[in-house]
Order: sequence, then structure tokens, then C-alpha cells
Amino acid sequence: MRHQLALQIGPVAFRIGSAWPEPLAALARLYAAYPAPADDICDFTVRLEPEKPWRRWIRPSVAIQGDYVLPDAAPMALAHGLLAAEMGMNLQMALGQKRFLLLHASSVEKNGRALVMTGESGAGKSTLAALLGERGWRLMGDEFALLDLDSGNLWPFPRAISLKNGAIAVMEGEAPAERFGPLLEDTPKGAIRHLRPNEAAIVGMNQCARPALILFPRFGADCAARGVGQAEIFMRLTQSSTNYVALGGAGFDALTGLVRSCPAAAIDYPDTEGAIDLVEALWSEAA
Amino acid sequence: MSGTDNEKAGIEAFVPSRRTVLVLGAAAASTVVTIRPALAQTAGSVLNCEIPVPGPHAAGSYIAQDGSTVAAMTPNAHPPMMRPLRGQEAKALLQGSVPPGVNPSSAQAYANYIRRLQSGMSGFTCYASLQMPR
Amino acid sequence: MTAAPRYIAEHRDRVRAVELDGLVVLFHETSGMTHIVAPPAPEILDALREGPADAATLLARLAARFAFEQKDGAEAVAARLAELEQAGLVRRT
Amino acid sequence: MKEGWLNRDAPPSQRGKPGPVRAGARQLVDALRDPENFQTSDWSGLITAARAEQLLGSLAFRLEGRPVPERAASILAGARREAAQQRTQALWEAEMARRACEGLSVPLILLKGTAFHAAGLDAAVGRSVGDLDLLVPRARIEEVEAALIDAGWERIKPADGYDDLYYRRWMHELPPLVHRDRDRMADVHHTILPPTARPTPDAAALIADSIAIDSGVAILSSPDMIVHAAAHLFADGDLAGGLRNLWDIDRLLRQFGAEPGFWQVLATRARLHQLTAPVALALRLSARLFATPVDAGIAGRARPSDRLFEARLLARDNWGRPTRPLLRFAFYLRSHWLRMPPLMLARHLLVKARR
Repeated sequence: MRHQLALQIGPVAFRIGSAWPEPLAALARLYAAYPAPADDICDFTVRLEPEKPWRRWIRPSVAIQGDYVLPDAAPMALAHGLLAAEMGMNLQMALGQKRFLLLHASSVEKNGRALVMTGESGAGKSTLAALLGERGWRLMGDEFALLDLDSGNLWPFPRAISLKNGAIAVMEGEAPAERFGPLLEDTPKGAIRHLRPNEAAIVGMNQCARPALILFPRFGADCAARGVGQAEIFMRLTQSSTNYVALGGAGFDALTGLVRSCPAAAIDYPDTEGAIDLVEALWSEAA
Repeated sequence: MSGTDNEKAGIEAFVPSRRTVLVLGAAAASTVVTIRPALAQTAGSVLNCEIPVPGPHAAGSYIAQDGSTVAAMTPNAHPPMMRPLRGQEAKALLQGSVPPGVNPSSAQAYANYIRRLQSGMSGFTCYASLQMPR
Repeated sequence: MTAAPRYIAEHRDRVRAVELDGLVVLFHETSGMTHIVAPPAPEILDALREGPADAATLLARLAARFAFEQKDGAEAVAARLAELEQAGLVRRT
Repeated sequence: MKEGWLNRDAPPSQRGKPGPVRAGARQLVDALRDPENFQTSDWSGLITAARAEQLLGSLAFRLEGRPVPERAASILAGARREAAQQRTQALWEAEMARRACEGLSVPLILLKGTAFHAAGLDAAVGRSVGDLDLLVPRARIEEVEAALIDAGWERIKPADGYDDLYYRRWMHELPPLVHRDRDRMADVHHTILPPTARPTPDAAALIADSIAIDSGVAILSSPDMIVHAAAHLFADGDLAGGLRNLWDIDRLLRQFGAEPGFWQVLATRARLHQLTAPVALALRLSARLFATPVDAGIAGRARPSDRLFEARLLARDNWGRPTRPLLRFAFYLRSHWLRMPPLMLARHLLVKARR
């Protein structure tokens, strides 16, 4: 393709081809410190192409193509090309990942043990992981957690953190300006700004961790935690995995193994500071 | 089985005691839940999607109040939408509000059309992703 | 009068079962599907593995092992069998 | 085995000038045909092309046990795991359809991928299966549909209006069904080509010669399976996904070709089903791309247009992009031409355009 970029993120390598230079220039800046795939072999291919041939120049409109596509995907404005590239990579993971059990979850690590947070979108799992990643934890990923089918360990997948709306200001107070991507306004999901994980997260992108605690965060009136039955944890995790069914028996063994070995709790929190305290308290109990 | 000591529980696993009460459940109850592929939730959160009303399988049809597609110009039915609904607009419709650009008197019919989408029809993956709590 | 249908359960070797506090998670190798089942579904599968049975025979087998509190046992067992058949864990002979 | 094996074209790898990296689909064909000697410096391109042609599972099994770089090996292992689950699901759909129709005493004839898997054919290795394709006698098709609907399948197109009528009047299958719990599609056919297509396969003969493989399920005879694969390759669609269909044909021919008398019966059956030319072309293309040993008498002489078919089948680059848009469009038009008599085609396009 006319413009190309290859990225290694944790154990997964992507190549992104684009009809325009701008999305890849933005992507290269955002992922400045990331290595190129060591062996030049990529798991997934993403293509950013004009929706119709003439839409390369006239009202440029970016269609997300690649190894795996969704038929209902709507094209995006060229100004949101960076977001299109990110969505393209997410889509490959959601539809095409078959090497690991993929959980739609954020994860952070301490002392070789991982805290996994999953739940409804917008419940703040991404922001919580981003904050913890600036406060003594190693960020493993804000969107996807990869469970190894043989060892039961969790692989890091430290993509750029996708901050939406209110979370942008929260993180602007935590991380230096040079780690932020451009502010993308009026995207289909509102305002979005990407944040590159810190050096510890990038340097540690090949270090697995043992899952030690699963949390299901949710905004609520007060800080509260309640236990969750194992069958319910199992059910919730299958619903947060896009490839559980496709992996067959290997997915069943990995997921039941995780549920049986790992305590879990549902937590409610009114604000992020309260959430951090609650998470730290639950973590010391579990440790 | 609470209060049973371990040894006894071990034996009972092999020779169930007559004292163990088994609840057979009501005829209408459900005791089997099958795990279904959960593509939609994640796909919806990672991708911008849209729903044509109606989809290409019924292009040009009108939408009846119950959401079914009917012949063009059918009385009391609503004309097709000129452009596909964005994910957020569809969500608003389903929640009973009328997004900008949608004729309020047609909103309910369009919402019903979306509710009737089935797997394999254009817009279904988008609709399914909207069904997931966000 | 038509004979009541007789059912058999999927063989134990084709079903991986993991108990998760009170419920059982099953991976059905033949279908590749995962089911979460609550009592009395696991007990019914076990009882059916003694051999094909119609709903009445099955109820008798269960009664030999468990006590019931409810009266409409036959109706409930028939409903459970229908669910398990739909899931493919039991089938008619 | 008969005299005169067609091999007048050298395999594609020995034709033309060998570049450092061969374009996506070419490279994929090389790897499938001759995994022992396959080498590449563009694994990403190979994997992307294989995904685009729905051949990653087949490729993964062809390269199993060969020295492959670590990441590629891991991707291919994932593809084999996925293929195993797909196989399970395909066979399960067939089994559930069999259970649903148990009382009807209609033999369900499995077609395409599901048949390959159920019969344990070489063509099944790594092959993905989308829908459950069934062939039943035309007179019994409504009963089968009703039994499936009873067991949880639902019609996905509205049961009124042009589309349903179009299917019932002009197509060789019912409007597709989808299962409400398992979300899997079933296509119930009463023959292997639309009644409007110019060749009219003998559906009764297909059914009469089918081979029972289990109580209540059957597959087509070996020669009929080839005839169906050839019909499917050329008449169904615009050759999209054609490389996968041609790979099916290669695998089937290599397996069946050794059966005594296979080639004579194949020629007879192709004639009976009015598909002599498509079968001949399929044989020539399979030999051209995959070096399949085929009977030269049935394959016939190479034609200039064979090259266009080959180019169409290989129109995919190493970024997974479709190439040669004009050639693709020409094949698209051709597919509609083949499928419908001209007047009906006009009506069809008009109705589609007006809506």
C-alpha cells in the first residue's frame, strides 16, 4: 500500500496500510517508543481505504478494511483517521484473535500478579487502569486482556489508552503532555484523546502476569464491594470475550481455570479516587 | 447439605441420600443457559456502525407501525429513511426519543423495525451491539 | 395411545463438567457449545446415563435417589427434558 | 488410470519470471500446492491472502510440522484450533437437522463443506464451513422446512414480498433459515443449480446415487460431488471465493481419482447433469493452479479463456486487496447471465433498481 506502518504490541503484531499519509503519521507519533515486529511477520493487516475511489480526494472518507471487517461499519472522516486505525486494530483483535482467549477487560500488574477489570463499557475500567498505571502499577492494557491457553497467564497488550470525554481531563492531570495524541472532537463516540502508556508498560510488554483478582467496576452512589458467584463470573467473562466460543474446549479449560483460581468482586464507586482506594484495599486482601 | 461433615459428604456423592431434596423446578422455569458468542458487545464498543431503515433486502419498502416492511405507499406506513441511522441515533430511538432529522410520527415505526432485525440482516450486528449495556 | 418418547443422555466422555458453586458448567464436545446448568439438570443427565428412559421411568429413577417436595414432578421432568433436548444434551431414541 | 494426463502447462511457480515475493494469491497457491518446497519472505502477505480467500485453515494444516517462523507457527496453530471448532459446529448443525427430520424418513443429503467433514474427506482438512447446505427431494422440501422450523430454525427474509417469491419460484433452494439459538444458517436445496440456469442437473439422479453415511444422512456420490463442486465454482456467484472452491476440487480429485472407474463415471455424470463444460474447465483450472492429476480426455484442450479464469481466481494482492476490477466486473456480469434467462435478468435488475 502507499503508506505503511508495522507495530508490535505485546505478543501481537499489526501492519496498517493507508491511502493517506496523515493517519499513519499520527499513529507513528502516538506509538513512538514501540518496537517494530521483530520477525517482520504480522498477525493482522488493517487497511484504511477510500470508501469510493474518488473519496480519496473529494470529502475524504476512510473505510476500515483488513483481514476481518464488520459489514455495518460506517466510514469515518479523514480527520479521525487515527481513530479509524485504532478501531481497525481493535476489530482484528475482536474478530480474528485465535492465539489467546481475549477478554474485553483492562489489566494492571504488581509483583508478577495481575488485576483484571471488566464490565460494561463506560464503567470506567479503562480510566481506572490508566490511573493505576500512573500510580505504581504496570499497565498491561486498557481494552483487551489476553489469557494464555496453556499457562493460564495473562499477556500484556498495552495499546494507546483511548480516553473519552470526561476521562480526558482526568488523565491530563496525571500524565505529561508529550504522551497524548491529538484531541479528536465530534467522533461517533464524542471527544477522544489517546494516551501512550508510560515507559514501564512499554518495556514490560513481553512480561506475563498471573491473574490474581477480577473486578467488575460500576458507577454507583457509594463505595461498595460484593462477592460474585463463580458461575456468574464465568458467565460474565464469556460475554466479555469475543473468541470464547471459537476456541472450543481450549477456551473452556482456560476460562474455568481462571474462574476457579481467581477471586472476584463487583465494585460500585462514586468517583475515581474512591475507586482507587477500594481497589487497593481489595488487592491487599486478595494478596 | 450444610452441616454435613466431610466424611459423610464424600459418601453421599456416591450414594445420594434419600434425604437430599431435589427441586425439579416449575414447568416454565429454565435450568439450562447456553453461552452464545459475544461478538456484539465488543464489536459495538470498538466500531462505529450504522443501520439502514430498511436494509437492502427490502430497499424501497415502507415501514408499518409494527416495524414490518410493506409495499411502498401503503397507507399509514412510513417512508424509508433517506440515510442510515448512526448507532447513537438508533439507540436514542429505541429509548423512545426522536433524534434530529427523524420525523417524530415515524420514530416508533423505525424503532420497531430495528427491534425486528435478525441475524444476517443489514444492521443486525450494530443493533445487537446497542442491546448491550454500555 | 402413542408410546411416550424415550430419551438418552450424551455420553459422559463427551461432556466436560466443572462445578462452580452450586451450578455446573458443561462443555459439550460434540456440539462445541457451553451450557450452564442448574439442578435438577445434572441429576437428570446422570440418571439417564443408566439407560434410555421415558419421563415416567426417569422420574422413578430420580425418586429412588432424591426426595421431592413438589407434586407436579412428571410435568417438571418433561419440561427439563425438553430443555436438555433443545440444547442437544439428551435426544430421543 | 487412463492415458494422457493433462500437464501441458508447467505449474505456475515455473512460469514467468520468479520475483522475490509473489503476489498474495499466487503465493497462497504455491504454498497449498507444494508445502514441502514453499519458502517466503512475506508471511504477512501469505496469511492475509489466505484469510481473504478463506483458506487459512487449509493452509495451516498443509504447513503443519514444516519449519515455519515462530509467530507464523503460532498464527497457524490458532487457525487449526479454530478449524477444529468450525468442524464441530458444522457437524453439529447436520446432526441437529437430522434429529429435527428424524420422523420424516427423508434422507438429508449433506452438500459441500459439511459433507466433506461428515465423510472425513481430505477436502475437509482445515476447511471452514459457513452454512448447512442440504439437498432433499423437491416433493418433500416443504415438510423438511416445516420440521426445521419446528426445531427452532426461522426464516430470515420476510415471508412476503418479492424476495421470498423470487426464491420459491426461481431458486434451487428455500429462503435461508437461521437457528434462533445457535445463529447458524441452513440452506435447503432441491437441486444444485437454479431452475433458471441453462444447465439442468438431474436432481433425481443425484438423490438416487447418494451414499448413506449415517442413519438419515447421506452425501453425493464421488463423481456427483465433483460435478456439484464445478457447478458451484462457476455458476454460483461471480467466482468470488473461487480459489477455495477450486482447492476443494483439487482435494476431491486427488482422493477420488484413484477409485476404479471414477473418471469414466465422472464423464457420464457430467453429461447427464448437462455440466460437461464446467467440469472440464474445473479440471483444467485445478491442474493449472494446483497441478492436480486429471484425465486429459475429460479436461479437454486448454482454451484461451482459461487464462482469464486463472487471472480472476488469483486477483488478490499481498495486502488482501481485490485486484483487477474490470475483470472482476466482467465475471460479475457473467454470473448473472449464467443464472437467469435474459428477460428474467432484466426484470430482476429492474426490481432491484426500483427499490
